[in-house]
Amino acid sequence: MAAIETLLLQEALDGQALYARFIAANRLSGALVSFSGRVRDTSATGAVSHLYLDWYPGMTERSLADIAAAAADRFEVEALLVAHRCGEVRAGEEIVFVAAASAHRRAAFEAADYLMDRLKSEAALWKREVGTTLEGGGFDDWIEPTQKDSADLKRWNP
Amino acid sequence: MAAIETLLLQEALDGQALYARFIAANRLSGALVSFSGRVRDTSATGAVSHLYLDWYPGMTERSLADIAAAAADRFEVEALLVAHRCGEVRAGEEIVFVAAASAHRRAAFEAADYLMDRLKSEAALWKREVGTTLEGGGFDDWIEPTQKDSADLKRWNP
Amino acid sequence: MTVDILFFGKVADKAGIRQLKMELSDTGGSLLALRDKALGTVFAAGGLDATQVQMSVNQVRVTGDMPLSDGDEVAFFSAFSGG
Amino acid sequence: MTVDILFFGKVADKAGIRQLKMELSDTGGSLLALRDKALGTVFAAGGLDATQVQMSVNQVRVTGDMPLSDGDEVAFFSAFSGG
Repeated sequence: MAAIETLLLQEALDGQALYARFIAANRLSGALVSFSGRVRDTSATGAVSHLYLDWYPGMTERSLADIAAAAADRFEVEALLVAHRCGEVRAGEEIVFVAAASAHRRAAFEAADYLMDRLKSEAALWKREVGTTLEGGGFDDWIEPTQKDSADLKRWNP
Repeated sequence: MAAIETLLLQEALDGQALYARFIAANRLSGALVSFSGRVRDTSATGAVSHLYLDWYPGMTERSLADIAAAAADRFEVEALLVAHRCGEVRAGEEIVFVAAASAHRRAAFEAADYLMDRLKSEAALWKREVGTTLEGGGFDDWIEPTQKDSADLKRWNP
Repeated sequence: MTVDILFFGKVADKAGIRQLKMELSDTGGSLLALRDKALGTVFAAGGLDATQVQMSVNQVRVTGDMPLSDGDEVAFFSAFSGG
Repeated sequence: MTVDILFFGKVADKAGIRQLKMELSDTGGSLLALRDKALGTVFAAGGLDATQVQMSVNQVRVTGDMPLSDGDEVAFFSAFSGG
């Protein structure tokens, strides 16, 4: 049985603190992989000031837990941690952190990679990107999953 | 140009401190992947007390730098960190830490994965596993790369 | 006999509303009928059509039709985008 | 005209030695001749053969033969295993 923790955070996500906690809790695992995702200050549209992640209280938490449980079923992992922001996330802040501990390095890599691909398209979150274009106008766009996100997801269910 | 740091450490490797440093140095990167490898206290042979990693001063450091440079050439990364222990590494201690920062999550995952596969078979290190068998006898065996290690490496040069 | 209706993401934005209560009797108790009624009224102003609207009932995603019961929580939303 | 010879990993273990100086003239100045001479003497006791021994010259891996020069640093070692 893998130890699974999932967190939906309305306040700052501190990947460094989560990493420290995860590594301390898994001192017997041979391999530990982590991923941290941060809001970049530029996008194809212009300078990004923040993202807003709409969420569905209850359903969003459950979607994170379901994705983590599927990863634990699929890969030989000893522990998984998934933390995702919701609400307003400013440029430069962390938006997502995942970590996987395993006896085997390949399983740890694959579990973290799989978690990220599924979170991107299957976590119950809706992302809006807010900022200023090169021409100085404001933008505020809903982000839909891209073809790349969909292709990434298909790698796991060919 | 990616920022590359490689470390060959005769003393304790502190993955948590390296992670903190790497994340602080790459606050503009969108994606950060890390791998931490630890000496497990059991192996197929028995209870492991420690590994001893023989190394070739100069050549070992250069092999780490060459592997990191190849990863930076191959993947779109903004920074790479590779830290590897040498000498005696006790069960429970960290033996290797790698981290990759990129604008793209796939590149960060692949760079870390690639670094680990190459370090396993191409870092100028020689690993001896020391411990006690189930029957109570001592063992002290040189570890050679396995067929799996060789297959892992071939994934990158099919 | 009412259902609670919630809107999320682009759908909430376009609809200009996040929450609504509707009488089940108005839609014959079917999820798709409820959706089409909502599209015809709330969504029409935002220019959303059915292909852009995903659904859940009591926080479980549903792709086809299903009968609704008193007190069900129905949500309409756009495609997820996390990570 | 001498070369410095270093041994690492299982090869050092089997040879029972980590360092050695040899006269180049003893081996005709060729890397493989040096290796075979070393195998015939130092390695023989440990039961190592040429297929188990990898080589470097001045810290660069070499797989075939090459001429050696005065002061070269030659190393013999087993397959790497890191990570």
